[in-house]
Amino acid sequence: MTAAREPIFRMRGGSKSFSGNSVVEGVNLEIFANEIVGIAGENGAGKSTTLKMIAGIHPPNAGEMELFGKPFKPLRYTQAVEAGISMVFQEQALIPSLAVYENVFLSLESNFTNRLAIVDRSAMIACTERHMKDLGLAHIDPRRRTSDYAFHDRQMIEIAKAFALAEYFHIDHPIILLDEPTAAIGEREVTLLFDSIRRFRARASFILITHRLSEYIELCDRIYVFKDGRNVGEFAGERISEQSLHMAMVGRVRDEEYFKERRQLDVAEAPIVLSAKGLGGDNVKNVSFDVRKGEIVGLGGLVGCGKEAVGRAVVGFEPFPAAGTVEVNGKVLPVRARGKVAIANGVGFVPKERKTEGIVPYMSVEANISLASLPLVSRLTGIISAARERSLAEKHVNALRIRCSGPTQLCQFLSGGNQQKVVLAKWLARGVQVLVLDNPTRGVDVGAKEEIYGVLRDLTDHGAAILLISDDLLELIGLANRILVMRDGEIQFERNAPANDKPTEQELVRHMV
Amino acid sequence: MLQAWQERRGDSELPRRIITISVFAVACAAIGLAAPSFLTLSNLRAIELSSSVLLVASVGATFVILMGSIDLSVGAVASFCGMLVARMAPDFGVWSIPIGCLVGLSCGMINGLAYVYLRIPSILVTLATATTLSGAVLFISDGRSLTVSDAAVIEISQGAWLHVMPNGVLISLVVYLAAVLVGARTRFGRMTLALGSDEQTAALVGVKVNTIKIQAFALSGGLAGLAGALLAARLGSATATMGGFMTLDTVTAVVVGGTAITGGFGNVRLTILGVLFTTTLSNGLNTLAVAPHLQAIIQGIVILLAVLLNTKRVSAEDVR
Amino acid sequence: MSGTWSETKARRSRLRLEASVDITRQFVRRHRAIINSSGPTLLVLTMVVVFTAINPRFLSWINVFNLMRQSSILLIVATGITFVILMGAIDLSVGAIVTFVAISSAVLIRDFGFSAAAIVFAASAMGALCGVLNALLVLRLRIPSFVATLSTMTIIGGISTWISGGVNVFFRSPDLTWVASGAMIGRIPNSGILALLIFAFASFIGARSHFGRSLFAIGGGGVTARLSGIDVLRTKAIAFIASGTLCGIAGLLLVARTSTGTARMGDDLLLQAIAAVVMGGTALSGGSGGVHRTLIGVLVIAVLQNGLNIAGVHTYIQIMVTGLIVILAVTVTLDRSRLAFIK
Amino acid sequence: MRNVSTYFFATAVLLASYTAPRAEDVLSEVSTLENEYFNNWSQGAEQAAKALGLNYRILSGKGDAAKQIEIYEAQIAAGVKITFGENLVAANIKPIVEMAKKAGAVHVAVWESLPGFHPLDAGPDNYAFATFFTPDDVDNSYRIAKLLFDKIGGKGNVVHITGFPGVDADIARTAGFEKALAEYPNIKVVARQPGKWNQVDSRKVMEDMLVAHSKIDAVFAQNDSIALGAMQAAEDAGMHIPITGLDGNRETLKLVKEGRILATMGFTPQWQAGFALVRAYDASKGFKPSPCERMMYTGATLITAANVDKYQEFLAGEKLPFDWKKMSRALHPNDWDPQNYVWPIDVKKYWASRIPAGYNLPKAYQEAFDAGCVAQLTAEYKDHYKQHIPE
Repeated sequence: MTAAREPIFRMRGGSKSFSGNSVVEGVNLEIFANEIVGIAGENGAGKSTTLKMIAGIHPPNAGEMELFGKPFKPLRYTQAVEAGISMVFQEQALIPSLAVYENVFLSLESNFTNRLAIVDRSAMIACTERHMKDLGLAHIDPRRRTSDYAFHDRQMIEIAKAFALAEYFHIDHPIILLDEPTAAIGEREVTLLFDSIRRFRARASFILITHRLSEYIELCDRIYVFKDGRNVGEFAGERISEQSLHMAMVGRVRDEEYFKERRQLDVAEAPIVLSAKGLGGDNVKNVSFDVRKGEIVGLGGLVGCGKEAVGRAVVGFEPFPAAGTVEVNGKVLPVRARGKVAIANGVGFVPKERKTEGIVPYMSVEANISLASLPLVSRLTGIISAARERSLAEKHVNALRIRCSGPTQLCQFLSGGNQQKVVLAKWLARGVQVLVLDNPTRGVDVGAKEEIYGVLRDLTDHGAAILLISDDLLELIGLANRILVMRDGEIQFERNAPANDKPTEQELVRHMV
Repeated sequence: MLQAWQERRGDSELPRRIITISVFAVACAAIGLAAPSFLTLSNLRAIELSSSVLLVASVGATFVILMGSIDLSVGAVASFCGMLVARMAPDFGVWSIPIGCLVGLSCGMINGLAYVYLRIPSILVTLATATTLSGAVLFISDGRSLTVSDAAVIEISQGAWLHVMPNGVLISLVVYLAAVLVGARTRFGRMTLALGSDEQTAALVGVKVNTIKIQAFALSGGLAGLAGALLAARLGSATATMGGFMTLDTVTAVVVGGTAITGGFGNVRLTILGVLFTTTLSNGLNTLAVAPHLQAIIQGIVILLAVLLNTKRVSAEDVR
Repeated sequence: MSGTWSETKARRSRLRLEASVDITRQFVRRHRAIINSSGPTLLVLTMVVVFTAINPRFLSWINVFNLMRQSSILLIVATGITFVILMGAIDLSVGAIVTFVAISSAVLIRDFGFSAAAIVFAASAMGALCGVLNALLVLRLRIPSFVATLSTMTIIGGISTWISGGVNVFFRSPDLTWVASGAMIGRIPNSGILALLIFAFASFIGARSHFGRSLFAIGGGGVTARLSGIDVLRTKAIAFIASGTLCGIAGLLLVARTSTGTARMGDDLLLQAIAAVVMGGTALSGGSGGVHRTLIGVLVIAVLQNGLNIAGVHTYIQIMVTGLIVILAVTVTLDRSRLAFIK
Repeated sequence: MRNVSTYFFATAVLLASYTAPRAEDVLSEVSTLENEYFNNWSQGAEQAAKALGLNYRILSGKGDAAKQIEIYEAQIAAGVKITFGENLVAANIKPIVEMAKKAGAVHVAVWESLPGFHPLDAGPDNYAFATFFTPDDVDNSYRIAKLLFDKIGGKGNVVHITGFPGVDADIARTAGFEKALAEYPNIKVVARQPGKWNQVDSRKVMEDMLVAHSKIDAVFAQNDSIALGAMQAAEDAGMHIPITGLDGNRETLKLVKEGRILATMGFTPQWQAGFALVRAYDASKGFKPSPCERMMYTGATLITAANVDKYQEFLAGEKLPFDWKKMSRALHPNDWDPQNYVWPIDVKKYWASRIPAGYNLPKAYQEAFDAGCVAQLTAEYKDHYKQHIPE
């Protein structure tokens, strides 16, 4: 390998812990010039955190870094940028109400200002335009307001920004961190992105995080594999197969115990609880499926394939594809006020954005748990009985092993996993017949994950029908009785996944791309 | 065609601007028809003059509102500084005006500091400073009205260096143009917008959030001070409460100008429309000698209409 | 050997220390609400001490009742606006509504001879109506509450001037006067008792009712509330209407106390009410705080004004001090840990 | 589409609120229309205008200096030639008069004068600032204070609730109170707090005073609303103490009758407004008041239980008992009748310390004054005073 050359970036024993519990521990990285390095690992393995350490957003607690042979201790993101490291953020770092060119040079205008502190617009615009062209994004007009562009365009703007800044600071060989750049963009953009990355590797090194193993193989020279916040392996891109890479990531073949596969029920005879017919609208085309009593149906597919939209349609979370019908126990849910009706008919929903859609951070654990079932904790109508609420909360706090100082603690202060359990508890408390989950284990630590899987199995034992939407293939495979794979808004592939005959990831991935 | 123009200008708020302008035109026409004297030169001059003061104050307030904050101390600061100017005019002559502005600036800065470092909601900070200042101005004036004796100061508002318009109007226009430039072309101007739109991101990419906030309040205070000075110069006197009307009128003007009260949307350019709109309306109602209570009602309704036509609206569930 | 001894001693003390620290941390986390509200309480106590030092009669029963009487109206209004603020909106029309209801009740009694019972109903109805108007503007026309209520403030203000025709509307209604100024239990003023009852009821609603809980949910995270099956629109509407109704009652109480409908008589209440709510520790961003906290904020204001008068402080100074105290009170109250952004 | 219709709605509202001026316009601008005083004022002015065949309109700057200027600008631009009113912000008189001068209009000021700006200063032989009228507040409150002190036997604790510090009326009334106080050594003023001219605040203040001071024998309130608030507070505390006010509002008269308020001062705003209007009319019709007639006191009536009935019924009727035409010097050059006491102000004494440094009273006035115009005019107006306001 390229052992002879000196790495341009080096991290030794980088560690980061948030409020006591360590997320990344003793990570060692080396980046060489013109190299594309991948960091692979499961959700919560510490990939993003590592990038943020490098980018100075979460300065490491321990360990040192070296950039271009000089020690490198960024305390703020901007410092990292000036040193030649810039990041393309997963949750976008663009301000919608500003023009594109303004976003590109956000907080750097001072370098474009004349003596009167007047910003030299034309220079900024010209510069932005050039980079857009280089990236083959001529259709993006730097003068337009950023909010005028669709998500994937904004993503590309961020990438363009990274290159622009690098050039701007006269870094002849920047390092660009890509945190799930392909998470929400379609095939065309992905290929476009990868081509441009390959083109630009002549002048830059890249660190890539993505949720698609194939992309590591396709793009990266070397791949570091992370597990539980440590890097456990290093592979040469061209030599490794997705399978073995995945092996390395999970460190073990998929463990039936982990997903409690033995508890998976046989539902061939069970009655249909949830049935969706011909769902359509905002790029979802004619999606139909049934979920039986006690069944878990996994809904997979690349991000942007429309699986979230299907979930929204089932629970009536506006805006959702309005065409087609959704039936629960034979009752059709209307389009108007579907949300309320759905809940009234025992449909629960664990949304993707936990903090803004799942919990109310300022409210106590008990208040959050009872939020969807206020009538159940009331003696007089309309008045909450403190005692009942407390006992209900305690019951579920114990049942789900929610780690908190007590039912009165604010949800804000709980860890991601425990917050997610609170969301589940909210629906358990109400007693649901249908539960729709959208990436329930996103950003949840391994332990909590396993517990959540346990809860899902319990639910099925009690006869709930579950629609599981997830980007994590293993999760789908492990949990689901049946797996639907979507692509471009349509169901591409359906496969039964009985405990004794689970599909492989490859099998599913083949139908995704 | 309008769409095409937008495309070219890369400006998605154009329709709003057009709407505001047309409302303005229609209202003017209505009043003009109703009262022949409305469209006379002398009356237009009067409108100019009364707009000029409000314009200066509103321009400053716009930046604060763009950030999603609000400055309720505009009126009090104006009264305070106006009074100071009247006080100092005999000794400092014209220089009392810049001094007044500086005092206003520091009042604004106090607002900003308290807002940023004590982390108290701006509506409350400015409210409190307003109360304190209104006490202070009574204290220095003993509640009396004070005549501005210095001719040079009066000249600043009522004279006419260029013979087309009174100086007061001239100054306010200069301030306005400068502010438009600042709003559109300087770092500070854009950052106020950024803060109103997405504070977290702005902070992440290294915008000095606190500095911007303090600057915005300082600017608002400074311009309020200038407005107070101009008002004193215009009236030829200062009273403890003379700025009072500005506090809500600025908010109205800015909002009617199409800047979202929630921040992050709008700009300084449009504020002048809001100002002209509000002043013309009240002037028109006065020319028609409409009964005061009816005036209040009409003004309220018109604000509603203007906002209805003007502001970007969110779903009923999310509206705050 | 003494060394080792002291070491063990040191270790033991350290352990004890850690334990106590941990206990306190637990305590703080558990009783956050109490801790936060204790700030202004201390403030009030200090003020009481100071004023009593200046004039001992400050701490007399007469003055306590006096305080109750004076703060009763503000308490009701502040309670009302708390509902709106809790859900992250604001109602700038409260003052105007109070004036409006006050004047129109005066007119109703004088010209239409409404009985005490009838006027109570009418007043609450008028208040509620104003609330409905606000709700419509905010929820139907989707105008931000700040602007919507700003304009209703102007409009309602105009209407009340219109109704009164500018004149002070005098009326004689012994029963009303008794309700407002009389005392049925000992010498405790009825207005005070009434206000406290309303406040207590409202706090209970805020803390224990579905409505109150929904308010918190909406203020703390609108989407979550919606996804949990809470009827956001209905809750918001009720909040505005509740605020309006309470303002109506306050207006009636006000006019009953003066038995004169005067223009602008209630307008000052707006800013006082907002200040009181925030001083109590309810965040303007919504979702955190509580109705029960508003009382302490009201006390700060009432005690301050009453005390400054009794101490015979000059008006100008009074005005200045008030502003500073508001800042101070909010500084000690605000639970910043809950405020992501402050606008 | 909805948008468009909304504009037309707005337009409609504006047009609806429009009334075409026919007869000659006369403007009365006052600091507020939201109290009884100025409603009575408006009633008088309206009837006077009708009598003189003028088209009367009243506006209010809400005591806001800038708004007041805007109103005058708009109205004078609209061609109004006769203006009168109360200028809460005295300093505004100057710009207003300037405007009037340019437009050839006339202005009569009531209540507030601007020290250092005598009507004659508007220019020689210029009647843009026709006259200034005010009741002699120092004397009025002096008289009423004496009455109050005598009522409590010339000794005891008195609470003085002022209006809002700084306003001319407040200063003058306080001065009168002080003047009386000087003559009563045994009267002790235990507290002086502002009641902000209104009932709500004054009531709060009084309640607090009752707490702060164990023994209160009487209350001197600087206007009727304050007196009312004070009275209610006192009665709540079960006290019935003599309280006086000024203004002569209807309700106060009732209370005077019931003996719950000791006395008030009747300014008869109906007359004040009407007289000012008539004088403005005269000036615009070419009547030239003499230098001493440019600043004059107008009479007020001390109202107690004794004369309250007469005073009440005097103003009771829908039509006011004044012969407005008769007031006019232009229409009745010889047999004019002011229908109230009116006498020249000794300006030097009136402005006293408030005269700005280096200001000298106009020569014309000074000469006339030295020639004893005060006594002579007082006499002249007195014997023209035929139709009386009951005392």
